Amino acid sequence: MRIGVFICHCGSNIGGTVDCARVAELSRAFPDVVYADDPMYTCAEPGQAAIEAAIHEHRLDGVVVASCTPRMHEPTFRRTVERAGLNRYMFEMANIREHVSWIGKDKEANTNKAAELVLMAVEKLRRNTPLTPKSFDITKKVLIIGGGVAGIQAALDCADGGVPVVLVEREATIGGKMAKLDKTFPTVDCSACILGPKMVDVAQHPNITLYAYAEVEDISGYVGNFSVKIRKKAAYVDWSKCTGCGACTEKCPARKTPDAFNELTGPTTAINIAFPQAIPKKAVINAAHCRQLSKGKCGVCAKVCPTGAIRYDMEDEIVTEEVGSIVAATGYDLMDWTVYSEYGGGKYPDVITSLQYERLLSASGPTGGHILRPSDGREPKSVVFIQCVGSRDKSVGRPYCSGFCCMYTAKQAVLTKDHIPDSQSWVFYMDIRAPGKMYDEFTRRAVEEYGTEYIRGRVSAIYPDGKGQYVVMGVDTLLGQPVEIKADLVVLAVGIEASKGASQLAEKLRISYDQYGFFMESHVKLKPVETNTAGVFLAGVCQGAKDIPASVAQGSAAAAKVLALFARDKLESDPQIAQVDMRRCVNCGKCIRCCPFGAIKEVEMRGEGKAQVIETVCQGCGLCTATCPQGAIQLSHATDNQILAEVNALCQC
Amino acid sequence: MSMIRFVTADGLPGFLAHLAKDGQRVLVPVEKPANKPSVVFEPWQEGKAFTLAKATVPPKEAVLPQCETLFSFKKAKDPADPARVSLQLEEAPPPPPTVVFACRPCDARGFAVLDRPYLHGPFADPCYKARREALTVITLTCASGCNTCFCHWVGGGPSSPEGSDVLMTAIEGGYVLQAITPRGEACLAASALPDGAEVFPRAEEARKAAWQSLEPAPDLKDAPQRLAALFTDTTFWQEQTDRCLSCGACTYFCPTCYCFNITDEGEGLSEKGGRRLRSWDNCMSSLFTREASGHNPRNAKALRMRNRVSHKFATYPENWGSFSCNGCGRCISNCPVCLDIRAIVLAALEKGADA
Amino acid sequence: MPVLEGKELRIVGFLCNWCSYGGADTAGVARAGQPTDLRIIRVPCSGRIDPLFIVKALLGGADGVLVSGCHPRDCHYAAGNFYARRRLEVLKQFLPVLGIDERRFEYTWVSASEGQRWQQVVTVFTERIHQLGRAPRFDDAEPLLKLADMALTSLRPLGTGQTAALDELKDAIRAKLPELDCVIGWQQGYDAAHTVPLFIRKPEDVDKLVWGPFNVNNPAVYLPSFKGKKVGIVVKGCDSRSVVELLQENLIRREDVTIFALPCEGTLDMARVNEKLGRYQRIDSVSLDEAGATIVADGTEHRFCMTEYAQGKCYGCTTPAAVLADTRLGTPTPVQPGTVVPPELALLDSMSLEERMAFWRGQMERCLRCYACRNACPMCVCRDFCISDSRNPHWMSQEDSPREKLFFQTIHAMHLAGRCTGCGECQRACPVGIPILALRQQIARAVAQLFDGYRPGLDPAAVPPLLGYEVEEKNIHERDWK
Amino acid sequence: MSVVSFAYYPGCSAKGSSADYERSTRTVCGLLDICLEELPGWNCCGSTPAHAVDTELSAALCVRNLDIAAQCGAKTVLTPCPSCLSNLRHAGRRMATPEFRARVNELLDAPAAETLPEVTSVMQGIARQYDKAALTARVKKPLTGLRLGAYYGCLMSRPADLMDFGDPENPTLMEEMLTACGAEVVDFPLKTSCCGASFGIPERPMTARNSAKILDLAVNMGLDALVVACPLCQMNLDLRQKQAAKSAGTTFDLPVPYFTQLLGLALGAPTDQLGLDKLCVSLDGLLKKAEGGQQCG
Repeated sequence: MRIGVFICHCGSNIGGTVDCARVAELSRAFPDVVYADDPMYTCAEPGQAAIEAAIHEHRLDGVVVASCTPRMHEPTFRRTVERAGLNRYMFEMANIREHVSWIGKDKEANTNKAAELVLMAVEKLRRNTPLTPKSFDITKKVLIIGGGVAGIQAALDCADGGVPVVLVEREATIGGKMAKLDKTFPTVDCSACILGPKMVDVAQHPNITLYAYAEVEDISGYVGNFSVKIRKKAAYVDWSKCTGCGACTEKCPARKTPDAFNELTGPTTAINIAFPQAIPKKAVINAAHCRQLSKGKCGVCAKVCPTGAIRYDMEDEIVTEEVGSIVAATGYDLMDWTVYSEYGGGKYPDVITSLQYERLLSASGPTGGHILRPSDGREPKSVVFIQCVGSRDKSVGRPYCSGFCCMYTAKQAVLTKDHIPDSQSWVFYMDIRAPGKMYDEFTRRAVEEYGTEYIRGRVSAIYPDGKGQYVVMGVDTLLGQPVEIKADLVVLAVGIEASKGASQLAEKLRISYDQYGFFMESHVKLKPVETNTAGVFLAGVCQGAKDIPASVAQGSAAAAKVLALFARDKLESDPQIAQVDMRRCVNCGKCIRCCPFGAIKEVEMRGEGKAQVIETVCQGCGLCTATCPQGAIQLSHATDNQILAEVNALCQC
Repeated sequence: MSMIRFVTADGLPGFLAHLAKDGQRVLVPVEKPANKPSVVFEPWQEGKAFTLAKATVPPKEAVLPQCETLFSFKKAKDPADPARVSLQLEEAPPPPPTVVFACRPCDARGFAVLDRPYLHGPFADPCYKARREALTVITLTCASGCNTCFCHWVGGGPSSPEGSDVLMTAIEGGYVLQAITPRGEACLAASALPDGAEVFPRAEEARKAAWQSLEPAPDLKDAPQRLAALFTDTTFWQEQTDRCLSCGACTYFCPTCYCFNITDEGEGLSEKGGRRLRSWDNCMSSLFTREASGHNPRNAKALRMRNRVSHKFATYPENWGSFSCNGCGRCISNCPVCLDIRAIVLAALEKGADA
Repeated sequence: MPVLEGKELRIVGFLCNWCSYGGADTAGVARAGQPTDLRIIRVPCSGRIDPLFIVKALLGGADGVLVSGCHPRDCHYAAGNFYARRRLEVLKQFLPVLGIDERRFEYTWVSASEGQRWQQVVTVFTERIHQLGRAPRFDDAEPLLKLADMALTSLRPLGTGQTAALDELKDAIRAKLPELDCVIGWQQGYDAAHTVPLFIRKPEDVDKLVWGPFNVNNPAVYLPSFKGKKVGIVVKGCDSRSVVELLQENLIRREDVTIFALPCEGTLDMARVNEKLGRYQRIDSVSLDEAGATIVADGTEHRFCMTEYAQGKCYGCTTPAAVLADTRLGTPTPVQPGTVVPPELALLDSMSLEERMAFWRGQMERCLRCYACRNACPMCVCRDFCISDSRNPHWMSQEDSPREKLFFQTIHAMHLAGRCTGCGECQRACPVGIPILALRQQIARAVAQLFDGYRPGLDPAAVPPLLGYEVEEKNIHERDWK
Repeated sequence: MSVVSFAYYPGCSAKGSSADYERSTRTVCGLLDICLEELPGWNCCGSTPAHAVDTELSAALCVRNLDIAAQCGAKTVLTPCPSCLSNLRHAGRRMATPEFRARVNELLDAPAAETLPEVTSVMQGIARQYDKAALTARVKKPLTGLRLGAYYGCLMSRPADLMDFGDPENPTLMEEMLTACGAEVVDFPLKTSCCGASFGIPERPMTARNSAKILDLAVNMGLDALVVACPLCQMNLDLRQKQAAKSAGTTFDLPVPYFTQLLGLALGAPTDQLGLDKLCVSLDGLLKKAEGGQQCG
């Protein structure tokens, strides 16, 4: 075997604390190494060209590059050696940057360590065998979980790209949190006006199958061949017959049903349609509060329904969809702010969340757009906004910034002045985060044109003053004095967390998530919409705090990834999968029992039972190889011999 | 009249010290304390306790070690042109002169059995030859037979001199040392031990008594033809080997099994270099006959047992005229399921008789 | 390429590609300073790490081995780290019995975003290894030979089983024989003081069946080779556990096996019997009474009472009656509750780490790699393809160094984790009497501690612990890294 | 109801400024068959100044009391005053660290007992014996018609893990007891904000301002009385009510009784055994209202 070794300087990143020339020189003494060099930037064009040239000139049949982490540039260099005619698996990397040069200044130790890592890579490479990916056909169909703005955008882009879309939304209507907003910053556009048309497009798009009031039950399979079980929850209304006329909602006697869509700011009926522009505009019965379903007597809506769409006996239904790719756009929920007992812990009716305030501001809200105090229905003259309630606060386990609260508070302050000209708004803040286009100018308008008082400080307590108002005790750190404000209404900018059930969904998708339930992207800077599971993409706040423009952008980005994936008719399977040596297998069945993906089955060969790997299902974890006592099943590119070679390169006393 | 010397029981360490002079390795039976005690041959040093009991492991180690470095090799790369790799071989160091002390006649006869294929065949094995020529064998004659011994069935006996240089017989108060070969005489001459001629008759009595204590031996002269005839009778072999676990105990503890395996270990580039090893092989393991394609002519344990027994009682006698089994009984006493080679041979004789 | 003398020690890391390797990268990107000793081997998943890699490294001269994978529930392959957690915890409890300080091996979970945590894990672990200093080399240990104390008290009265209903058993076997390919039992060996396995195929073979303290072999070892044929088997209590374990791993099918059981009153430790009998020509007589056996050899009489000469495993035996049987004859003697630490394990428990390494160094010298221990083991179904001598994958070389021989024992022990029923055949089969059962007993003890007292071979439906996992392990707790 | 006895640590103010608290506590416990055995030879717990000067000396003061209780074989010590409760519990917890215990033992005449008794407030002591239903059962004259607010002060529930008094921001034990006595109890928002404590001397305007805010809210919420459980809070809100009113430019006339006094009334104790006369703002108006309520209740 003829191996070429390339020790990258990476400018000074490696060369600074590792003597690359010395490592190259040492590498020449390693087994089968016939060429060693230490280029300045291996990943750059000239660097890659040098590798290709060396392959031809020295008739190399294996390359080791000692540079950065393989997680970053292994694909790059594999393509390089492939261009030069080698099989891309006849290539190994030694990580002498993140694991050596960047974590210590001791040049002698770093050089020695780098040389050893190169030796390990060489020993592994000498046992590598060429692997060729197999191709398998894919279902060109995408599942999008979550019908918020990000999910809608991804669905529309995919559908426009000719890919059939299955959009699953847990609530009875798509629109997500954006549908609940009155106006949007920085243009103070009416949210329903800019979102509504997109929702209608989703409803009318021939390529989109919408499952509203439905949840993902189970996901199996792998990129290109996912099989998804969807649970269509019982709406107790036959949507094929319901025209959305709303007759049932008028007559329904259960008037005190909590209205989840309006964030519990007002009552609604047991059977209702969330809001006028709802898509699909179909009625849903809240089983817990419907007298017929809970106590067995009423049936008013069945009587009044002109099309007889009410069906009290309806049950959940499981539907299976075969898709090739999945986009998770499950959005967010507000964290449970009642942990703050100093703000009353939910006891005071006039201390509300920003989302509840949006419903009060919204014309389709319970107050028809008039700002009225939930306690006594009076118009508030002094409104206090408190920022970072459950954001940037380690004590409640929410150290991160939720990203868009500073901006919507400024908008709400503007709207408050707009609705109630003689009102005065105060905003308690720590730092105003207004990074977007025209964002800072918008907050300046809230201060200069609309007279909002921004007080830099936190609020220590809110309590009713007994005369119908609330005393908001805080501090003004710029003046260095405590501050007390009598407020008629207090609006909390409550921090966000991943939507409820996000972590369970992540486990079904087999993607990682952090301790707050936000899904883990493949690379925080370079692959924000991809995950570590091939074929599963992310869009919107489910991946982390971001505002509407960023969510929409990610919706389109995820759609682009899906379209790119389906651009090819066939997908290449990752050749790093397990293979069984039929001669050695004694059919003890341990590998079949422990494979997490059920990727191994028992077959008959010459009268004896043998194990066999289903190539398209095997994910290449190698669990079977560690379980098989006699090494009959070996994970390609991570075989026992290859790993033993690395161990022996280090421990041969 | 061969040279006779006499050594008292407590004079033995002195005699051993004499033998161990000028770097000669003296292998003595040493008892290894354990729940199941075993006796193995180990180099003797001053003050090391030893026993004269029959060893669990035969002294074959002296001429055919379990694992022997035939030679070691070192590779070096030319810094100017890393593609050119030079290779130097290093001969294994010459084996030290060795004395096997207090082995039994069946062990000594083992050396004789090994000599034929390794020395008297068309090619003499150099490593074996070097070890064999540096070897002196002092054999302690058996005072009696034992339940698993059957040396007198196969041409040996409790005091058979075959393969020994000095024959040692215990009499009360000490041991009579009778030189059998010139090498034995040289060894005894240099030992400054008193002459033992007058006590020699007592030694001969002891030896005669040992022979008398033996059960009468069946006549095995037809065994080779009978076993050869049974080659195709696989049911016979299956019945004989129902309980066999096909491990390697019988072959590795046999003084006359001489099959070996050659493997290269190590790369040669690391400072330790590489080594070519010759190690014992075991015909009872299926690996012995597995071909590269995975096909195995002798996959079943019955066939493998057929090969083992037929080799000792048919093929070897055909080639060399005498059985290659010494009747030491170790393959019986060390077998986890006490498979009895005597029973197989007798069954073969009986089966052949009525065929 | 040795480590820098005086500055570094040999520390090998096995990191899963998705999380911990990413975590190490994040630490690098954050320029989080770390000592240089660690060399990282990237593996697809912590589930890919065979504990034997770690033993290979430690025996090969590593001073410390660090394994890190994704946090539980976070594995890219869903369950890789769950399996790894169980296997690595069993390994961690097994190392001390070899004389290797278990603090030299650590496993933990670090996610791709926890750069700082990785820096702390590496720094704390490297500091710990430097405090422990260079690992003692197995080959440098001075051989030390010690004897297990066989004076034990049994949990139930030991006897010779002469009152067992042997004739009824023979009738039962004759009745079932026509529909069976053969029935496996015991028959007298080359003399009255030894028995060997018996394969009854014809009615006249049935009379050869014997029952008594000499029935030491475990007939279950032959069952896998009878797969597909109908076979009968006579079992002692411990043999029945081997049959159940084979059923648990569907290496045999329940409908193929007909089990006959008699209550066992203990078996003789043939090693000590032979030692006492010494060298003899023939056995004159063997008489059994309920307390023990009297053997007359070459005219001299030897007395073997069961309370003193039974096998080590019989004192602590809690299943004298078969765990599973189709035909069960006789009532077993009740067993008092309590546990007896097996003699071989008790011997090792009494030794320090250095002594244990020296002990194994001394014992392994006389191993001839004949693999009787492997082939006598009913659980070893790989038989002809064992990695110890098939050289591919190249776990072992043909060298006869004590270290290679000990490495095979660790291979056997780790492959038996959660499967070994303690039948003791491996140790009984060893021609040179190496007390290798202690290694399997330590693994069995660790498995019992870790998995709620799990003992293999008691319930045909139970899943062997290392072939399954719990998301929340009750008895395996994450070590904190402060 | 079988008699249960607790060791009782009155604290200095009980013998002086808050004699009415002590008086009503003893009466209530008598009625509820709770026997209070006063610690023989108890000493001051050091209150605020001691631990500000030297934590070991102040701990020694407290441990001496706990040691006396231990010698008497008491398992639990009750104390009415939150400040004493806080000091005793702090000392008890810090004695767990061996070095601290060694230094404190040097200060004491003899080393303190290995295990020191648990210390809790009188209110919790009563609540342990009588849950809501049991208390209501013992009420003779229910406080119907009275609109009350409970005020705990800032010491009673903080620090949360040490005082173990429920949610530090929102304790509810006193409300439950007063409701059990038949009163209409309002959730008083400033129940745990500071009344100004001992700053009444060095920083009187600040104490006046704080007390005024509390009293003003109580009046605005239409309370008939603000019930307290701490001698210092009672003094600031009752004795200094006029100073607070002056600083807030208004007048207050709000009775600030101890919860034990109202408990005593509800249990039917004669009014002269509750030390009602010691209250600056008299309770008579409230009593008439209560009686009025009883006639028609």
